Parts: sequence; structure tokens; C-alpha cells
Amino acid sequence: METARYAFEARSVSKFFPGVKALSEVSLKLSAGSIHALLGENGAGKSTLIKIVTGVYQPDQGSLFCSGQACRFSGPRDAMAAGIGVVHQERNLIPRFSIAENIFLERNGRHLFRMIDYKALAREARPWLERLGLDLDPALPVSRLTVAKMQMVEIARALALRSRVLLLDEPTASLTPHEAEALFAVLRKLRDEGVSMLFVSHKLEEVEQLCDTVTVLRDGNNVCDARSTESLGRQDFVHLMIGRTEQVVTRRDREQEDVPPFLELKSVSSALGHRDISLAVRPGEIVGLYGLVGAGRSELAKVIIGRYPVTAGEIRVDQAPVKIRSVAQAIHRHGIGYVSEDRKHEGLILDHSVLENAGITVWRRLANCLGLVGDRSIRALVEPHIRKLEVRTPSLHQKVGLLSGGNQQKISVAKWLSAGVKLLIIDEPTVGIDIKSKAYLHELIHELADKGTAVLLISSDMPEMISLADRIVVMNAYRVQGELANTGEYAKVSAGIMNLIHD
Amino acid sequence: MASFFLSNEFGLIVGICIFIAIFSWVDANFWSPFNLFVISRSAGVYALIGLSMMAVIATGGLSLAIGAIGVCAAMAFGWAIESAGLHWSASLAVALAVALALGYVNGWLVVRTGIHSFVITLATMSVFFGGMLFLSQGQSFRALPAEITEFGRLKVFSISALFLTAVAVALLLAAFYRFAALGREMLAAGACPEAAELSGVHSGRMFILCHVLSAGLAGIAALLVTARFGAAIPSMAGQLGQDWLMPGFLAPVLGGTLLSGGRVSVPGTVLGAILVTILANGLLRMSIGEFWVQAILGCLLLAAVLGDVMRKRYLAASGRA
Amino acid sequence: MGRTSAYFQADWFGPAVISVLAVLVIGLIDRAFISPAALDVLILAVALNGMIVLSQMVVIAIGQMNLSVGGIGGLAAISFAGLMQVQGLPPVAAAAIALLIGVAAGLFNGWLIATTGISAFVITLASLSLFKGINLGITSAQPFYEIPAVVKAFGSEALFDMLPFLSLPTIVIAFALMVLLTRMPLGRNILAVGANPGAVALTGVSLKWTVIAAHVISGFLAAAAGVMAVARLQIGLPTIGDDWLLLSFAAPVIGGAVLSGGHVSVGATLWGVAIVAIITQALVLFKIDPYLVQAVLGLLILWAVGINRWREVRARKGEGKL
Amino acid sequence: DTKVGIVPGGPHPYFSAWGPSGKDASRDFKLGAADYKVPAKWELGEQNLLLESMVSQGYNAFIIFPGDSVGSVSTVADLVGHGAQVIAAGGCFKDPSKALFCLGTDTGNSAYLGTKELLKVMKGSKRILHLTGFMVDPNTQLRIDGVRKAAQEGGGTVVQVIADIDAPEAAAEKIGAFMAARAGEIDGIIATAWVPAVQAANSLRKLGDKRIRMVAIDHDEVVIKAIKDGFVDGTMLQNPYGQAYVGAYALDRLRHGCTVKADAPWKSNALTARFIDSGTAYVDAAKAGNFVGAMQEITKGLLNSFEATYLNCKK
Ligand SMILES: Nc1ncnc2c1ncn2[C@@H]1O[C@H](COP(=O)(O)OP(=O)(O)OP(=O)(O)O)[C@@H](O)[C@H]1O
Ligand SMILES: Nc1ncnc2c1ncn2[C@@H]1O[C@H](COP(=O)(O)OP(=O)(O)OP(=O)(O)O)[C@@H](O)[C@H]1O
Ligand SMILES: [Mg+2]
Ligand SMILES: [Mg+2]
Repeated sequence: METARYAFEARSVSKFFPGVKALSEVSLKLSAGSIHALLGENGAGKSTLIKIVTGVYQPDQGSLFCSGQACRFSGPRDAMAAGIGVVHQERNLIPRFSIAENIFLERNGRHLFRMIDYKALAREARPWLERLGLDLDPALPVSRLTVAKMQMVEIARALALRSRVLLLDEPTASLTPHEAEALFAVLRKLRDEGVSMLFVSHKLEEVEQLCDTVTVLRDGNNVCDARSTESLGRQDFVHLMIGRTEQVVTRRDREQEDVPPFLELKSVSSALGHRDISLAVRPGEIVGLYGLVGAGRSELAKVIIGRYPVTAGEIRVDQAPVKIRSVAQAIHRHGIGYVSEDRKHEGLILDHSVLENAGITVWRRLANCLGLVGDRSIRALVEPHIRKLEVRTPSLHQKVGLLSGGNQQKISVAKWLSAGVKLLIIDEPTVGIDIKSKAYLHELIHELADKGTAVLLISSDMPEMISLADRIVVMNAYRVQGELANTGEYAKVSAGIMNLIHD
Repeated sequence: MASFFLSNEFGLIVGICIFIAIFSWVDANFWSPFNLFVISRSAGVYALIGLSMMAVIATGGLSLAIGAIGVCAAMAFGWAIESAGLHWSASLAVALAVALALGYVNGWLVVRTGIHSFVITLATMSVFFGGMLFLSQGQSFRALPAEITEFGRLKVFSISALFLTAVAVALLLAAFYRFAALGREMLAAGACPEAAELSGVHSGRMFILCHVLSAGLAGIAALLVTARFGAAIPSMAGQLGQDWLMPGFLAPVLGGTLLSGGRVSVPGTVLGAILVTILANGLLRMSIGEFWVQAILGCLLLAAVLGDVMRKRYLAASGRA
Repeated sequence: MGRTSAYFQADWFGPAVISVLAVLVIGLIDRAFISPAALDVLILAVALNGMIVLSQMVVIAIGQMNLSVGGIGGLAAISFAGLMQVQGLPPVAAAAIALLIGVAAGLFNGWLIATTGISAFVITLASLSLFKGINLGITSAQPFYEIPAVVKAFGSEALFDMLPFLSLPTIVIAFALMVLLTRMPLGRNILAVGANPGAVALTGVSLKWTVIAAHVISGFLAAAAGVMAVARLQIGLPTIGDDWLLLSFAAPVIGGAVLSGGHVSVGATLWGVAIVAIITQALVLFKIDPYLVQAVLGLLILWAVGINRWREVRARKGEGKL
Repeated sequence: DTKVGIVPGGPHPYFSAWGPSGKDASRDFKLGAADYKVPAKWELGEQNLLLESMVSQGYNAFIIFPGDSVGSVSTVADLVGHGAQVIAAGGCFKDPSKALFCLGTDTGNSAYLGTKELLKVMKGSKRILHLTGFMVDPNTQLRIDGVRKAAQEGGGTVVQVIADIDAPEAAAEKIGAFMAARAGEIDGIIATAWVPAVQAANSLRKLGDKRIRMVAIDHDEVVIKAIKDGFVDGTMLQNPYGQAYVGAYALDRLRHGCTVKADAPWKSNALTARFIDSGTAYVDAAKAGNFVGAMQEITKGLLNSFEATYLNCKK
């Protein structure tokens, strides 16, 4: 039979949520020994498809085939039994459990009363960690890990299942290029061992580098299905995904050396361990803050907005020395806003609606003398921004937690656009965002700067940094290593940055 | 519109209608003016107690001390009238001020120590109530002005003034959560303190205000009870004020308030209180072996919530097809 | 990380130090407090309350609440006493049936919660009313008096005149729970469900049965506490269990349990019980004005919790991310 | 027709005689009904709900143990406003109230008398431990005062008051803790609440200590047995059966044209000036075997003279 060629196949699968048609008649074919890319904009239905394949959701229509046999999954256990492993987009770890226990969590469903041998678990877990180039004690609780390491642990968990089909939903979103390389090496090895893999990413370079075939979704529909990537280039992917070619954001040169800085840090030290930090951001200027993960950039942002105390040095806003004691003060008195990198916990209130999340920064400003503020005035202010970012949501009253990951990220940026701040600190704005929205966001950041907003951009994405920033400040180990002007020449600037870091 | 039929509030209305139908079929006297008055009077007090608890549940915490705070407010009211000789309107202010202050203490302790509000309010419940007992030596204040006692008996078309007060407070509160920037900020802080903080909300301050608001509502509830009894008595909420806990939780939880914080339903809480009062009243009116009433109340409650779940499943299923 | 700092960071460490220090300090002020008889009473209190509290703790572990612990305990208590008095069953058989009633009640709670998705709070609040109502319906608020001598002896005497018999079930259960929660897949699943139910569901472990299991264990322990209460009080009172609820939450939380689930500790919880018992009993000895007892109790609990909290914050500062 | 509602404060063994007593009264006096109805919980609010629902079900006469002696007064006013007649039994409403009279035990006086009995049996030093119930109950203060007064008069001292121990577990714990550490510092125990009396009797039995003398309250089997066995000296008995029986009779008479005599030989206590003693008796080992008979005698006496003493009836 024809289908037997595929390790896994989904045929004409549809899935409806209240008010949302997430997938309609989508097909997916995964061959053994190949890496298959699943592409699409935010909210196109990628994660939903993966959840159907892994038994988390049941399809409303359509059928699934494992190695040519029709199969039905009534739960994740069935999918696992059929040899399907997965790394979901969201983290699914038990923070207080050890790495080893998390990796083998699925075994807990088998024998409820057999004593767990933690030593043996750790022994078994170690090779999987090593395979990913992780030098971690398997007995360590997961809560002690950084987000990137947690991501790797989940990948290790999926590998440890020794599945024939492995689905990876944006596994590289929070990895450094170095860590991602280690992962790719493992994936290639698995491919050679005959494993069939599905890989979701918004980083097209990775797809080009890694994948053999590609399925593209647009608005829950197949644009193409198991097409070979050989003849496809970056622009073709883009075209398939968004129906037109990529909009290239041009770097602009802004010259206003003479304007006094809006924000100035002078030898600032903080309770979090920052030492002797000096930097300045002028109105209308985008200052990049680059560093490897753990350099203390996010923490510095939180110090600036008054979340953590400054222990020495001085912060000046509009040339006046200030003591910012709370975030509310930073926003409402000094006009400083912060887009968090951790949207789930710090950026958004997942249980609240789109409108409430996007409007939270303006409630106080819009309130009348009685402290009252109606939905209509908030809407008037917020809706244009949400429109502009093309947030895919059935209504402004949808819970943000039900949006796709990328759309959530858009909301967490959108709320600052309406806030009208004079300085915006943006932390990793485009993680998990599709290329179309990424371009929008970049355009938006430029626009903000053109209108005179001072922007401090934290990003670990070097191309992004170079296409946006006017100047780049490099941090390492909670100190500023140096600063360089961004000329826009990728090779030169990135070499300069690396030099500063490894000084 | 479809979402209204799926809501808790609608479910409660259906439940209330069903139970009213059953009870008035079994017992023609159910609609007597006196029974209406009695039901509305109890429901008014329970609604306010529920709203008071709801205001703290909005933070994702809870307050065991609402009963104790209420009693303290009522006793302060009695004291202000009897011992300090103040006018009743000034005494109301004193009582509410006491309640708000105690709420502030709770909120401040919760925010400053970072200890779960359960433990803090468990301790302050003891402290507040114990302090009140020590000061009052367990004695009641009875010499209240006629305005107060008359208010307790006042009825408008057989509906108790206590209930109307509760409804008025509920309307204000609903508007507060819906339209006031402060109310919105309270809910945001309750749902996710860190995210709210980074959006410029003083989450800590909001938590304190939630406790203060809750205490104020508890104070109003206690003053209504005082009007109803015509006296401020230390035992009006039971030992340590614990008698308020069950009605306090039941009404908001039935009404759809999230125990994890960030979402409240004012109308749901009021409807929940009404449902529970009608259930209790209707059951007492049937001649069930006196000791079995509570068991049957439990069964009916279960039936009510299970019926509600089936209603939602049915509607969700039929909505898709 | 040194051994000592590992202890310093353990959950049970703070409550344990507070308890031991409190006993020593109070004992120094008044030797009578550490007389064997007084310690005996302290152990008895910890034994009975400990069982109650463990019953709640299991449900806290899955991030839920069981408001009906007192209802189940009371029902088991009067079943135990009633079966002996009215049906003339031997104590062991009566206890077994009482425990079964607890298991059934837990199954009832757990099954309803797991299949309907209604919050445990609402279900157990309603079932509390149901269980208490059955209790009153059976007894008409009358106690059962005829408790066999062996049951009374079990409730009042001590092994080798040292360790009250009543503490044995609690010790056994505490140990078993500790093993369950730290070493057995079922216990790990219970904790995992408390921490992140979504993640557990994705591993294919049955959420439903884990929730039911936690409630069944809780029902069993509550019933055991009810049986123990009959032995301790030497009488089958229908009011047994009415007062359990607050304590059952307070002790785990004082011991550092997270009410949203996923983190409980048997040791810390039992030390939490000990703190409450020590404070309660010390207040009796120090002749506090009866009108002030409540206020002082509250202040002391705040103080004890505050100290423990301070230690936790200190301990957490030592940790970093990798 | 007289429909009597007999309503205690909550479920409690003290009231167990009220049910049968109401049935007996209904039969003996040919009443429309005399139903014993118990609030589901010992809560003022529960009792009020119950009373309110009963009045709209057509009950027109009530025998009530007040959930709170002040807090229940307004409920009485509601009931009377609906044409019902109300008397208090067991405990009293605090004056002024619309209740016709209070048929019960003077709690303060009972505690006083019990302490007197205790002092009588104590030899040598007279250090007393007082065990009592909820501090929010105004009766508790009356009991504390009664015990203190008796102790002063009899040359004894109240060493300590342990209160708020109506829950059995708390009672066992606190009494146990006290006895373990301080048994040597007291010579006698007076218990003025049901549960503490039971637990203290158990505690003394466990200690096997007959040096410490004790006087309890009420007729719990544990207490009676302890009296027979010599661990407890006696108990202040009340007459719940008689309260409901005589109360139902009186209410029926009142519904049939009788009125309450203003100048009857009312006793008065801390709560009310219209108090009728339903019978308080001190029961010691000698009488422990037959306390029921003693109470029936009192009830009979009270019933026979009731109309003549307390009521004006037009014949
Ligand atoms: N549980 C749910 N309830 C309602 N709508 C949902 C639910 N889950 C997903 N959706 C909607 O279904 C659509 C597809 O979402 P999905 O998460 O599959 O997108 P995605 O392609 O993975 O996007 P991203 O790249 O942002 O992760 C979105 O519009 C989303 O809002
Ligand atoms: N006080 C702390 N307690 C625990 N972890 C901390 C603390 N301070 C920093 N970290 C961890 O150390 C890491 C470095 O912090 P930070 O996020 O500031 O680095 P960064 O340069 O912004 O890196 P990223 O690119 O991940 O944003 C973070 O992952 C953070 O979780
Ligand atoms: Mg996705
Ligand atoms: Mg960062």
C-alpha cells in the first residue's frame, strides 16, 4: 500500500475550538529516516496538529495512520505506545523533581507501587543528557535549571522514549546557537538511525540547514504537504507561509548625537550583582544590549525599572538623578516600560482577556476623576495596535492563554505601544514569533524610535540586533564589557561583539 | 449571548428557579410574605459575607478572619453608641473604620511576610476575636437606637431592607470591578502578581486593598446582622467568627469566582447566596426527620452542581453541532 | 553543599528546631511541662492531630482541598463506636468497617471530582454536609458510651509506659506516607499532579485515578483518625471531627506545604502539628486569662510561622540557577 | 390548636429528653403537635432559619433554648409578632424580651451551688480548677462569677479557668495537659459544661486519683458512672425532660385563654426577672442510681402547681 511508505500519516484532519477553526482538512506525512519541517505563521495550527498526533486532542474529523495502519489515540499514552515522542512548545516539567525523574516520568504510570530506584534512574538518564552535550547531575531538581536547560531536559525525555516518530515543537526557541547546534547533531544522528522527525521553528535558517521535507500551514489549511526542501530557498518558505515575499526591514541611520540622553546609568551596582554599569540611551535611539544567556541583561532591566534596588551609582532620567522605587513609578512618573522575556509569568495574565492584557498599562491614564474607565475608551486606544500586529484572536475578549504562543508574544508587546512611554526596554521581543510578525515588530521598533522613543533592546539574536540597534552595549557576567557603534556590516560587528565578550 | 447561557450565573438562576418551583409545589406557604421576608433577610447577609470572602479570593488567597473582623466591627459599633455615646451615624463610621483597619493589618502582614494568607488570617482571626472578647468580656450591646432596629425589620414589598442593602452594595462592587481602574488592577494583581507588577500595578498595595475591601464588606455584613438582632453580640458569627466561613466560601465558589484568584463574579456570588438560602429554607419547611436535613442539604447541593456541569456539557456539545 | 546546610534547607528543619526549642524553653521555665506525663499528653495530641493532618496533607499534595475530613472522621468514629455498641461487633471488625467507610467516602469524593471536573472545594463542602448529616441522622446527636475496655486501653495506655499505643498507627502511617511520596510512583504522581497536572496528563499517567487515589488515602486516614479519636476520648461522640478543619490546613502550611499543590512534607507537617500542640498546651499551663487565650494563641502562631519563613528566605538565598 | 415547636440551640445530648418529652406532652395534654426540631448546627443563624421556617409552617408556640441570650431576642419578637407564644427553656433570654418566662436552670447559680458542694467534700486546702465552655456564651461569664463567688465564701481559691473546650478533642488535650503537669496544685475540679465534665471525669479515672474531688454538670453516662465509681463526687443535675413537658403544658394553657400572672413568685437571675426553676439537684453517689425518679418527682410537683402559681385562667 502507498501509505506504508510513511512512518506516520494524518489525513484530512480537522479540529475546532469554540469560536476557532484551528485545523481544516490538514494532511501530514512523515517518512522514516527524515526530518520534516512544519511551518506556518503564529496561530496557523502547528501546535494543534502536533497535539492531535500525540493523542492530546482527538481530531473532530480525519484519520491517523501509523506505518500504514489506521490508529486512534484516546490519550497520550496510546501515542507513546505507538512509538511517538514529543517535545511540546510549553514546558512540561515538575520543578521539584530531579532531572532524571522528569526524564522518566512516564514510567510512573506503569507500576504504581514499585519502589523507585533513584540511583538507577540517574544512571539511565546520564547517557541521554550526555548525548545532548549536557554536563548536569541528573539528581538535580529541575527548578534549579535555566529555561534553556529545562528545554534540553525535555528533549532528553523525548529521546529516552526511543520513539520511531519524534515531534519537536519549537525546541530551539530558548536555546543559544551553540546549544541548538548540539541538538541538530543529535537529530541528524537519529535520522540516520531511521527515526522520523517533525521539526517546528520560526528560524528559517535552521529549517534550511536541517530539514528534508516540509509541510506548510496557513490559517489551519495545508499550503503544501511533504514537499521536498531541496529546491526551496528561504524566500520560497516565506512565500509559502505568508503568501508573499519577505519584507526586509532596512536598517536606518539616525543621527542625533547632540540630544542629551533620556536615561543614563552611572557606575550602577545592584543587589543582584551588577557592578559598575554605565550606559546611556537617547530619545529616538535604539541601544542594543547583547550578551550570552546569563549575562545579567534581563536583571539589569529590572533594576532600571525599580523592581530591584540599586546599591551604588546613579540613575538619571532626563538628566535628573532619580530613585525609582517601584515599577509603577517607572511607568507612570518616568515613562519607562519593560517588555519581559518571560511572557507566561511576567508579561501576560494568561487568564485574562486580550483587551485586559493590552490595556493594563493605560487604565490609570484613561481613568476619569472618579477613577472609572470604560471598555470603550480602552478599546479605542488599544485596538489599532492589535490590528496592526495582526493578532489572531476570535475576539478581544478571548483569554490570552488560549492564543497561540506567537500571538501571545504580540500582545505582550502591544500593551506597551499604547502606554506611551518615553523609554521602552524590550527583552527578547521575537522569540517564537513568525517571520512576518517579526518584520512587523522590527518595523514597529524603528517607528517607535523615529517618533522619539528611546529604546533599549535586549536580544540574543545577533541578526536582529544588527538590523535594529544604533549602538550595541555588550555585557558579560553582570558587567559592561564595552560598546560599539553598529555599522550594519554583519561580519564585522558580530566579530567585534564576540571580541568584547571573550576579552 | 451563547456565553451567557454557559455562565455560572445562568446556571444559578436555573437552579434557583427549579428549587423554587419544587418548594412552592410542595408547600403553598412558601410564597407567604413572611417567608419572602425571612429568605431575603438571610440571603442579604449571606451575600455580603460571600462578597467579603470573594474580595480576598480575588488575590488567590483567602481570609479566615472575615467573621472575626465583622464581629469586631459590630462590637465597635455597639461600644461607640453605648459607651462613647456617639450618634449612630458616627458609630457606623467608627465600626467601618475598625473593620478597614483590621483588614489593613491582614493585608500588610500577608504582603510583608510573604506567608500564605491562610496562616496569617488563621492567626489574626484568633488575635482579633480574642482581643474583642477581652475588651468586651463577652457582653453584648443592646441599647441601640430605634433607627437601627427598625431598619432590621424594614421591608419593601415583603423584601427585607437588608437584602436591598446587599444588592445595592453588590451593584457598586460590580461596577467597581468592571469600571474602576483600581478594581481592574486588583484583579490583574490577583491573577498574576508578577506580570501585573511589571505592568505598573502595585501588586502588594492591591493585595492590601483587597483585604481592606473584604474587611469593609465584612463590616457591613456585621452591621446588617446587628440591625437584624437589634444588638451587637460577640457570638453572632460563632466561635472565632467561624460560622461565616462556610457561607463565605460557598456563595462565591458557586458563583464562579476562581479560587486561584483574578476572576470574580459579583452577581454569581449574590445568586449563590440566594440559592443556598432558598435550599436551606425550603428543606426546613418540609417535614424531614430533623437530623437528616443536613444530609439532604448536602445531596441537593451536589445535585445542583452536578446538574450545572451536565447543563454546560450539553450546551457545549449542542453548540458545536 | 555540606550536610548541615542540606538540613538547614530541609522543610522539616525549621518547625523541628522551633518545636524542640519551645519545649526546652518552656521546660526550663516550668519543669512540669517536660514531666513524662506531660510529654505523654503532648505525644497523644500529636498522634491524633497528626493523623487528621496527614489526611488533609495528601489532598493538599494534589493541589486540592478536602473540607470533609472532619465529616469522614466523625462518620467513621460513630460507625466504629456504634457497631461495637449496637451490633456488638468485636473492635477489630468494627474498626475495619469504619476504615472501609472512610475509603468509600474518599472514593465518593475523588470519583465525583475526577469525573465531573467540579472543584474539590465545592464537592467536599457538599459531601461534608452529607457525611455530617448522616452522622446526625444515625445518632440523633447521642453519644455511644459502651466502648470495650481494650479500645479504651489502646487510647489511654502506653507501650512500656513510654510510647502511647495511640501513637503507633500515626508512626506507621507517617512512615508509609513518607515512602509513598518519596519513593513510589503513585506518590510521585500525586505530587506531580499537584505541581503541574497538564504535564502529568501528557506523560499518559491517569489524572483521574491519581486524584481518586489521593482522596481515597485521605478518606482512609480521616477514618483512622476518627477511630483513634474514639479510643482517645473513650466515648463515641457525634461531635468528633467538627473541629478538625482549620488545624488540618494550618499544620501542613506551617510545615511549608504549598497550598497550590506539589509540595508537602510528612516530617515538616508533623512538626507543624507539634508546634500547635506545644503552644496550646503551654497556654493551659501559663494560666493565661481565659479571655486572652485566643489572642495569645494567634500571636504565637504568627511568631512561629514568621521565624520559619525567615529561615526559608535565608535558605533560598543560597541557591542559584544552572 | 396548639402546635408547639421545641427547638434547642443545636444538636447536643443535653436535649435528648426533649423529643420524648414533647411526644408525652402532646399525648397527655392532647396538643395539635409538640415537635422537637434541631438546628443542623450549633449556630445562631441556623436556629433562626429553623424558627422562621417553623412559624410560617403554622407552629404557634415555642419552647426555645436561646442560641444566644441576647441575639435570639429579636427572633422571639418576630415569632410573637406572628401571634406565637414563646418561652425559654434550659437557658434564658436576657430581659427585656417578648418571651413569657424562662423555665430552666440558673446557670450562674447552678455553678455557685455546685462549687459549694465541691467545697463541702474538699478537706484541707481548697484550690479549684474550673472547666467551662465557649467564652462567647454570656452564660460562661455567669458561671465563672458563680464559681468564684462560692470559692470566696467557702475559703477556696479558683486556681485557673480553662474555657472554650466544648470540642471533645480540645477538651481531652487541654485537660490532659493540665492534669499531667499541674494535678498536684489543685484539690478540686468544678466543671460547668457538658463536654469538659465528661473529659475531666475520664481524666481522673485515668489518673486513678481520688484525692482530687470533682463536681460535674448534667447527666452524661460517663459522669454518672464516675460518680458511682467514686472518681467524681457529684453532679449538678438539670431537668430537661421536665422543661419541655411542663413548657408544652404551659403553652397550651396560654393558648387557651390563660395569661401569665404578673405577681407570681418569679425568681430572678442575671438574665431575667421571670425565671422558674425547672429543678436543679445535686446528685451524689447515694442518689446516682435513681436520679431519673428524683427528676420525675420534681416535674410532677412543678406541673401540679403550675397553673395556680404562674397563670391566670378564666374558668
Ligand atoms: N484550547 C484552545 N481553545 C481555543 N482556541 C485554541 C486552543 N488552542 C489553540 N487555539 C487556537 O487555535 C489556533 C491554532 O493554534 P496553535 O497553537 O496550533 O498555533 P501554532 O501554529 O502553534 O502557533 P505558534 O507558532 O504561535 O505556536 C490559534 O488561533 C489558537 O488561538
Ligand atoms: N537571584 C537569582 N536567583 C536565581 N536565578 C538567577 C538569579 N539571578 C539570575 N538568575 C538566573 O541567571 C540567569 C541570568 O540572568 P539574565 O536573565 O539577567 O541573563 P540575560 O543576559 O538576560 O540572559 P537571557 O538571554 O536569558 O535573557 C537567568 O537565567 C536567571 O534565571
Ligand atoms: Mg505553537
Ligand atoms: Mg534575559
